[in-house]
Amino acid sequence: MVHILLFASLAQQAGTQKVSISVDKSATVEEIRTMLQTQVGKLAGIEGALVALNEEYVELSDQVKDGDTVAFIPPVSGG
Amino acid sequence: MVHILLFASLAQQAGTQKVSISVDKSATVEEIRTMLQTQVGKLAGIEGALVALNEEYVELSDQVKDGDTVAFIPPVSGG
Amino acid sequence: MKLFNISTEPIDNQNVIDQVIHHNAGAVSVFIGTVREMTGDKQTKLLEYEAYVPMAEKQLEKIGQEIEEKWPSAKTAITHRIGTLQISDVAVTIAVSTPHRHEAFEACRYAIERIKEIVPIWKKEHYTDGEEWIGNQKGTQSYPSGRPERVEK
Amino acid sequence: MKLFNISTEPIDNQNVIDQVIHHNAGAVSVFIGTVREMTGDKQTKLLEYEAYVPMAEKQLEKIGQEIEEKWPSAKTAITHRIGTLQISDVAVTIAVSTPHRHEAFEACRYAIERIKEIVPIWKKEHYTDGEEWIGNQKGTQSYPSGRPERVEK
Repeated sequence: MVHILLFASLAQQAGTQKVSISVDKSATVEEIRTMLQTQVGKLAGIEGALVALNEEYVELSDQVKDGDTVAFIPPVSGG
Repeated sequence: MVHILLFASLAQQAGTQKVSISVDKSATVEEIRTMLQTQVGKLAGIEGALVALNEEYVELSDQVKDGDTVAFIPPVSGG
Repeated sequence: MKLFNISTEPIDNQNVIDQVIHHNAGAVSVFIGTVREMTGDKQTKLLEYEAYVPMAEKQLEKIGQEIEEKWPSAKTAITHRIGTLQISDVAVTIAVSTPHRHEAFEACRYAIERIKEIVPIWKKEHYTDGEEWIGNQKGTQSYPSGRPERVEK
Repeated sequence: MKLFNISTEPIDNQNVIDQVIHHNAGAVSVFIGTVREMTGDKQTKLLEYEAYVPMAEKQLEKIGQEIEEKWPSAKTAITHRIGTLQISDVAVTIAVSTPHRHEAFEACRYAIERIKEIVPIWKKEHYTDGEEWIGNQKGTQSYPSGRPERVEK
């Protein structure tokens, strides 16, 4: 399983903060993003979100493997 | 009487923070400065001090009258 | 107490300050972000902050490291509150100490700018006439390259 | 408590901060000056601060007015301690609130610079190898024109 975390407007649209997806083989971050939206529906703004893999920012082309946590980070607004 | 206030190194040299001087007629700040040193001795650095008359910065040429407070303000070092 | 902290409790500014005071600090610059009522003609009733807590604390720590690289004698502590905040509540407190004042101001300013760039915390404004998740206070609408400027892996 | 205060008591930073927090403040910049042990190769044992108290409070108030003229929505509070201070004791706390952060930093920085120019407070350093009244931290040895730059009657 790959654990997906959603925040702010993305979590609001999905109706949840956590989604699990089973991946047979390794997938890219970008593929996970597509699979996520197949499962929970189209998420407006997710293309503008950064992606963190196990709490570190990564690129869309990075590989995700079983047990990983993928977080979609919409533009931040702390402070 | 004119009340004179000294601070920091000036007070240390004079051995006092307060000096009173009787002035017969009106005098300038500069004249007060000279009279002060006649009374307590030469004060190194007093030429570099600002002067406040009744708690406001003034010029050496400003007039001092009976009852006024003249403070000699060496370069400040607060903060 | 942690130097870099995401907290659901009200922030005690002095606790944050105490963590950076030491015998060779001569200056402490503190930044406190509070909940403001009016933004333009919008009136805020309350705010909600949400964070990706473990990653947010890591990113705050990263900001502390960046500051130490730029200003080697600086010491930094940051606490950001999450949850529901009322008008005038403290959302974030940053304290940076240095031997001299110029570095303290610069480093503290750097910290708040970096928080708004790389720390996964989000603010939802509850206005008197609606609510909205606020994104990207640095002014760009999204990160076209897939990552914000200066974010590093 | 007074907004502009010379005090013989230890400074409570939060008291100074509380005086500038209000519903339309979004940012508070705080500057805390503490007693540093080492200056170059000189080791400080303790400091003594002396002030011309009534005038110093008036001058602090003047700095607050200057800030309001330059940053109209700013609110300022300043407390400076006098007497004998030990290493790490707080000598001065400045808090400035504004709606947005850039103005808060600028105004707070302005305040500390002005304190070092126009407020009649003097510091005597007690080093491990002697003592000395410190004058004019702004770097000029005296005021040749009879008044410091930008001091106004």
